[in-house]
Amino acid sequence: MLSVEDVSLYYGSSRALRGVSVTAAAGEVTCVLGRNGVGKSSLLRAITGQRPISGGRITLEGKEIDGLRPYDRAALGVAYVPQGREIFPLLTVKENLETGFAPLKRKDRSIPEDVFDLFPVLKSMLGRRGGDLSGGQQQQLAIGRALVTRPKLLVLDEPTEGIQPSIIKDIGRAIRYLRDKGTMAIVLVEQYFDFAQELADRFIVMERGEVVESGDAKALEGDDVRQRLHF
Amino acid sequence: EETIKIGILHSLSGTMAISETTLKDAMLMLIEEQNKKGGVLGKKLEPVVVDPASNWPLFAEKARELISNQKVAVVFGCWTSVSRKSVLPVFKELDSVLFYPVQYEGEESERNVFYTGAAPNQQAIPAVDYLMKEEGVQRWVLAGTDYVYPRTTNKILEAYLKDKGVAQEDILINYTPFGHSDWQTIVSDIKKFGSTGKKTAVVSTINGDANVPFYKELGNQGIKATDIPVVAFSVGEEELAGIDTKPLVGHLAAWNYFQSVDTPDNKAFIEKWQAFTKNPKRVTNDPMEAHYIGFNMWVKAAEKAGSVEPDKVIDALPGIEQANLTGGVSKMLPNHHITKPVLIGEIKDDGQFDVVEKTDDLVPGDAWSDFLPGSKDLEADWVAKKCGNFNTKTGKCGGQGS
Amino acid sequence: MRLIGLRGATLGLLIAIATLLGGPASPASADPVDDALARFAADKYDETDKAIEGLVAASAQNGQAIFEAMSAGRLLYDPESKTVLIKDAGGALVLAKTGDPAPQALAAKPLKTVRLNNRVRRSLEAASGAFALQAPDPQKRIGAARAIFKTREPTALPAIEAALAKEKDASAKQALEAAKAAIILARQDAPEADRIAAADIVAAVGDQDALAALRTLPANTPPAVKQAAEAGVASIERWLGVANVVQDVTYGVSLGSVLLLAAIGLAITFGVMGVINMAHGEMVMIGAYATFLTQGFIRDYVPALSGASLILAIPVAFLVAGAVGVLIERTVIRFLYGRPLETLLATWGVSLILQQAVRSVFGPTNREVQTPEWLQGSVSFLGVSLTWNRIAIVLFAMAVFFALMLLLKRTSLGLRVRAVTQNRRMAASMGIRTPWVDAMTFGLGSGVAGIAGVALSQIDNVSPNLGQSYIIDSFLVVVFGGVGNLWGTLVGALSIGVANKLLEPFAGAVLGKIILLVAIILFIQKKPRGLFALKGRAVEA
Amino acid sequence: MAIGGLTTNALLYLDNVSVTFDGFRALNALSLSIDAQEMRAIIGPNGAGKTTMMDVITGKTRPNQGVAVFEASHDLTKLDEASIAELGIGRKFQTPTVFEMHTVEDNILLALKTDRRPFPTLFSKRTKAEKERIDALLERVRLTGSRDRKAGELSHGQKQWLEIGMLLAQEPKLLLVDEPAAGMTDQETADTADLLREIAKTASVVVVEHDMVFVRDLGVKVTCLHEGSVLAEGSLDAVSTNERVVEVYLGR
Amino acid sequence: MSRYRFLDGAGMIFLAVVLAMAALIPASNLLLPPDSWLHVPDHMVPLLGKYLAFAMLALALDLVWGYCGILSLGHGAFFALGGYAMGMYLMRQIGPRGVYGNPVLPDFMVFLNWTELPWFWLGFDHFWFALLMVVLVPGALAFCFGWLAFRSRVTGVYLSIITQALTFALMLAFFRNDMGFGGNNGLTDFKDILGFPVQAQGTRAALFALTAFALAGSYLLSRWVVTSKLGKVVVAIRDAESRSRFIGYRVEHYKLVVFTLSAMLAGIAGALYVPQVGIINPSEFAPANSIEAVIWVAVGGRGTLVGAALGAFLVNAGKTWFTGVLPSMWLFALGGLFVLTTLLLPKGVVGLITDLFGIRRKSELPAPTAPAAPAKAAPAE
Ligand SMILES: Nc1ncnc2c1ncn2[C@@H]1O[C@H](COP(=O)(O)OP(=O)(O)OP(=O)(O)O)[C@@H](O)[C@H]1O
Ligand SMILES: Nc1ncnc2c1ncn2[C@@H]1O[C@H](COP(=O)(O)OP(=O)(O)OP(=O)(O)O)[C@@H](O)[C@H]1O
Ligand SMILES: NC(N)=O
Ligand SMILES: [Mg+2]
Ligand SMILES: [Mg+2]
Repeated sequence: MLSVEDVSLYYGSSRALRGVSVTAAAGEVTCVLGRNGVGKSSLLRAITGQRPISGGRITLEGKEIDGLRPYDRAALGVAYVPQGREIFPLLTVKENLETGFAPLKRKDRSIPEDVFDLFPVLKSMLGRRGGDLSGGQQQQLAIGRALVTRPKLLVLDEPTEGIQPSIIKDIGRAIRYLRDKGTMAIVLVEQYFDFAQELADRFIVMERGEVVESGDAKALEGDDVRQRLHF
Repeated sequence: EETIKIGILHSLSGTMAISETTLKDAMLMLIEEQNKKGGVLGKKLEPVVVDPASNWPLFAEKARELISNQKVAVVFGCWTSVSRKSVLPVFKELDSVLFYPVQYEGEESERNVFYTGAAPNQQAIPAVDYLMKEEGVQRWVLAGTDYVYPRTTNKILEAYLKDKGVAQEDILINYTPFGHSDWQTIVSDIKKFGSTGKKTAVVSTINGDANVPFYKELGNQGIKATDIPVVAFSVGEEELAGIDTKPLVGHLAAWNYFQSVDTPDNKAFIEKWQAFTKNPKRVTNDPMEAHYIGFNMWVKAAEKAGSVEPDKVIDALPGIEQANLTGGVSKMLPNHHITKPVLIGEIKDDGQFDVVEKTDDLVPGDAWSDFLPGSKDLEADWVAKKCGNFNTKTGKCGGQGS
Repeated sequence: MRLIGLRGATLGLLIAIATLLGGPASPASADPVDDALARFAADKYDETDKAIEGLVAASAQNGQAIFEAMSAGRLLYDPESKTVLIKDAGGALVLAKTGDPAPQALAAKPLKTVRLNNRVRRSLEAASGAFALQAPDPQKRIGAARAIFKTREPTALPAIEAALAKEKDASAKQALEAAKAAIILARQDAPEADRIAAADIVAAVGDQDALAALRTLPANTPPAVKQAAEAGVASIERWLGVANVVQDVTYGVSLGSVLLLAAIGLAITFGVMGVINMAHGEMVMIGAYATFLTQGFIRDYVPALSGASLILAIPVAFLVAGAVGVLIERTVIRFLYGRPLETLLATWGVSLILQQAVRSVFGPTNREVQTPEWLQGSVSFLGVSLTWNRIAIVLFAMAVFFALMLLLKRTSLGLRVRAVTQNRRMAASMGIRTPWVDAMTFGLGSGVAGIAGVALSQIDNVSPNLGQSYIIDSFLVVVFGGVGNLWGTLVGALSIGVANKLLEPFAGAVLGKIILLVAIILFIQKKPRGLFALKGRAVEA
Repeated sequence: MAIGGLTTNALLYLDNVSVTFDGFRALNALSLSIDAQEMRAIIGPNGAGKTTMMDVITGKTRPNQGVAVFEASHDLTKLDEASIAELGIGRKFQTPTVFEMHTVEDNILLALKTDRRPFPTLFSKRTKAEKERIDALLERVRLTGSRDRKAGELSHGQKQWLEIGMLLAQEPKLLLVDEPAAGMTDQETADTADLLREIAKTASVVVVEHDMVFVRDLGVKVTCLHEGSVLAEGSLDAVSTNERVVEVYLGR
Repeated sequence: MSRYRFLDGAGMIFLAVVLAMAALIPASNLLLPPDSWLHVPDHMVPLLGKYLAFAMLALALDLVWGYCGILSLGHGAFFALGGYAMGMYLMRQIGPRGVYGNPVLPDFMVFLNWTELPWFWLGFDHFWFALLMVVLVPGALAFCFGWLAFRSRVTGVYLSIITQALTFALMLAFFRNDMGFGGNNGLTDFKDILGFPVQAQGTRAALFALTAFALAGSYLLSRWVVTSKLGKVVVAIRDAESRSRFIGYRVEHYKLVVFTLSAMLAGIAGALYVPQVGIINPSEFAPANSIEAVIWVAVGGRGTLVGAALGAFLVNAGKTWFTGVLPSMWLFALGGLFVLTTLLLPKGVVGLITDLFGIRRKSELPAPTAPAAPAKAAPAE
């Protein structure tokens, strides 16, 4: 589904990604692991088009997307749950969800019931302004909002950050549910190792803007990867 | 080839561009005409145009640039009084000549300035006389923009009206800011003031931009000239070009020139102007005539003095005569003001004025008003007394001081 | 004195009317009419005045037509033969006296128009006005009665009474009664009781003219009448005190609507998008010039639509200003998102360029935008008079406001606009085509500013400086109301308008405005984020 | 000392605090007391009011009712943010907020405990002691290598660390730490717990966290908030076996 | 303290240029023969002096805007107040040389029939008093206004717009003839300053040199402030106001200090401006003037001090030049300049210069760096 090949990315003159390659397949969760500041979010920014890349290739279902604008990528089925949630603060919860209608055909413009099944709190707060929600509520909204676009590729940046344990479990269930539908590829950046381990089908570990290890879920069981994440 | 440079100091941008740009064009036309006649003293004239941008300190700066940098022989320019005040010290310091073409508040006479617009006694007082005599006006609204020209003019008029026995309660004075655009309250106040049964008129010294919304409100609130006539001192053909004048027919203006005056000179002037601007509908107005007179006087003075040197021209100018466009001959007086006819016109529905009264003789411009306590003893005479503020009481030059 | 002349004219007129009322006029001898007509050719206002008087006195058969032609500037004379002619609406020349077609020879001569001045115009009005007491249209009769109420001309009494006797229409009857009362009130020889009753009737009219009638009684009026008049004055003044407040508030709403119209486009480009749009005023100006051009085009090519030209100018102004807005957004503003302060610099530059562009193309002077017939004049209710164009502006401002409100709150475009302005990057990732939304939003704000230009062309100068005179007020309104809140803009505009008009009567226009500005500065201390501040952590986020 | 009729030895005492936003009760008659040198962990569902509570303590939000007393003598509900900070209450926000245009080093410098008035600040010179302290703090939060970078260029987690460093620099008596472990790796989380325990030797600490491993690591008394008031309080084991806590917070 | 040097390269160059101007321009104007190509013509001296006064205003504005984040759209008011204080002194120096020859009352008072000098004109015949007022009046107004606004936490555009309302209200007030400041005409026709004729070339040269020194002095003062720890606090406030509060800084006090200082500098600039241009009138309070000052700062480079001064100089020199050579087109040139500056020079002229000459701050990154590569894709920003 998604293939990232040899991608580099700069902030001014500082290089955040150096020849990173990763792939994600439909019906699988690909986990990106790594310590703070190694470039995990930068990789997702490259995939979603929030930041231009300076080298390499990104393709989605064989189609090159690295030259496309974020909204064109969204139209092709890329949905993004950013780190820091980035809720539209003055829009109500309902309106936040409805922003996901933009890339959809008119007939598809409804909020899938899944969203409210996964995050019932959203249903009870439809009329409240997004910015007024608590941190965890916003995180749920951000995931819900991404799902409204019916993505083919769901990109999540630390979605458990600031979320209460029961809902982390719910999110885990949600991700598994989405994966099991088999149509969606999921890229998950996660620091919370146990959570990642539970969900990942495949993973990469990053260090200083490079992929230093990758493999499938089994490899996570050893202490190897855990070690890499320590100082 | 050596030329004589003429400075043109009129705002081409900013709030005053609306009035002053025309004067710049008029000067260009006059200079072109003169060059066709062979120039002055055998030299061609070369206009130097700058844009002081309706910015008063910039006027002074540009004046300095024209005189010291461009070495112009004479400057034609300014519209607002504050712009004139701003450039005055420059003209005095650098000893050059300014022709100022706009009606103003008086209370000034400078050696380096020649005032070709009307002083209050050449505009305001005759207008009030007309209204009293012809329309039997007994109650007066003096409405003006809050600056020195309306303030002074109204002070003079107030004194004059009281002199004529008008009671204080029959005078309403009202000031508004520049560019005032919401006239509802004031127009309705005027209406109230005028509904006591005594014939009421408005004397308007409202300036520039504020006039259009004022007249529109007047028209819409149904104040017709037959009910409460408005006589204006700052509204000419140019200003009316922006208004639908049908509801305003009969309101008045007092000037020293109207485009509609039917004389051969005026006809020729209008034709030349419309040809020059390539616009058969382009109107003429009073300050343009003032520049016409001023420019021709300067040409004559230069020829008389045989030089364009300011000192010589300044000395040569008093006494110079120039036919104006309305059929008389204006003369430069020793006080650097000129004699002018006073015309009262009523607005017609085509945006022109119908002259309803014209003074028989030309009225000499009075630099110092006889109706203000501070200046009634003052007199300007740059020929005999070489003084702009001679005190006839003390017999000394230098204002009221002893 | 002129006043006497005037009286004379009216007097003669009324005698004529009395004759008219008395029965069929006796066939007039040719002489007085010829006499009168000849005076027109003297080209002196005094003589013209007398001519009118003479025509009325002689009940000239063609009088009404002559007067009409005269006020329309279609009464001509031949200076040589002193023949007076009427040029009828079709341009054909007829003899004034008879209405017969004029001989060819006369038509070829250099004819002059009979000139009018205010005094002559007044006589003319009185002359045609007196005829109006008999007019078939009751509105005209009411107008004539009102005029007499105003002048309180005693000689008009018989005519009034005659008219009253025949009058069927209730409101016309009332107007005639009032006019009659006004005359009787001032009459020394009327019985005291009648005069007291008259004072009550006059007082019931309750306007400025009534006040004048009650106040200007002759010196030797009996005390009882005086008392009644004074009571009337007091009651009117009490009412007028209330009416004054009503008037000030009404004017305030009207001023507020102008401010609202001027500000509402800015509420989008600045309030919603965050662009410190110094070129907003120029968008208003472009709208006004678009109106001017539309009117000119319609006048020249489809004169049939002239009455509707202002309405047609609305879409034109919207599209023109909107297109300029889109152009500015695409070429300048789009590079500046996230750098709001820099938009100030760039749009200031754009504003200078637009001003000069308009000045270069249309010249620096005012352009005339006409007020259509149906927007001219004013209505009076309860002693407050409001002009039609102001009423139209109030309604128009409200319509624009609510349409915009609906657009932003109820359509998907509105949602996208708000999403983009709150978080452009995230909006893009949600699939919103941000460049398109930006261009549309800025275009919308500019287009609405252009529409404001259509309205402002009705009350202000159409000149290159038009925009400059509204920009400061517009920002003040948007900020005072609370940035990003359309309701705030509405309430802000109206409250500034009303406060301004309530202050103006006793502080004057200049001081009133100063007080208002200081009040706004102090008010912002209480509400540092405007009248309708958004609250909560959503805002701080 | 008594404020609002209370007598207490607690460093921080909240009594009957309620906060309402447009009719929604974010805090509902919340009462809580923190002793000097106590560390307290606060847990509770998203939206329980944990952050709002911190807002009340730091003067950002004014409660509709109730009092918040610090050191038995200061009513925090009457003071503004700066005065509260001056009293010795420091805060780390849920989403990291640092001075993005300043360097990492200057961020710490600005947070150092010094005279905060404008004129002393204008004339202040950096002392040797200050310099050493900055070095030590940077070392502690592992940002020595980034000391000259602009804080805005840091990654999310690095900003978290920087903010903790700034908090330490203030030497507060009471630290309010909102989700310090969010976005950190397990190792970093453990490290943070160590740091907080160390701080708690000299100051009081209130930590909000959803990471139960971390909370267990801290080994302190736990308060669970729910719908704006205290649902359960005690050791983590006790609280985490509470039926209601499991139901609304931990999940099964 | 290595990274914030009190004077950086640009600052040194700036000071050197300003001080050189202070010495060379008067010298060249007074000493060299007019036909020498090095001679600075008479009319250039007050013109350059005006630019320097504007540069000082821009400097003051940059202090509050660039460093404190307060976008004042009313700084012209402080400039004008300083100017009026100086103008009042100059008016009093006219003495009996006015057109009415009244030894006490300025002409405009005689002409409105005033008989007595209003109380607020008292004392202005003393130079030291006027000088004090030049600083105190703008300072006091800024202090009162700022005290209200900052205490109430009025920020952002709300603050900008009320500063604009302030200057607008002052403009209307000074327009009123009843206020006693000469109405629309303002104060003009000055004769002497400290006994020297204002129109004398020597006085002009001295005023110019004084302005240059004042500019250099204000630059040093501003530079000292922004490089101090207070400067850092102020920048912190600009970028994260509420965060600063939670650390314990009284934001309102800091803003007040900087705002008042800036207003005083603006006042001094106004006082130096007036004798050189020869008029002060209410249009100096016009909101557009204050906006223009903001634009000078933006053109030169906000938050750089040197840039602000440079911007003021460049824009005004451009204006002088354009209004002379392109009298009916110059707005296109100036407007275009503003648009292009914003688009092409986001950091202003100073940003361009530092970029060109590589005077940029070194950026130390933990990861090895490579030269910036061109972006392959250009997503929406
Ligand atoms: N806007 C930016 N400007 C400059 N440098 C940046 C920017 N954003 C990130 N960086 C730098 O790029 C590197 C990678 O950052 P990134 O945000 O991708 O890290 P991360 O792996 O997501 O870290 P974390 O787990 O803390 O979120 C870091 O060194 C960071 O300091
Ligand atoms: N300004 C506001 N308007 C309306 N509701 C608000 C406002 N501020 C907070 N709330 C609501 O108050 C509740 C408490 O929020 P708070 O941020 O304190 O929760 P929290 O316990 O910190 O949650 P989290 O663990 O998710 O950070 C939430 O439901 C939130 O939506
Ligand atoms: N002199 C004038 N009209 O200002
Ligand atoms: Mg990250
Ligand atoms: Mg929280």
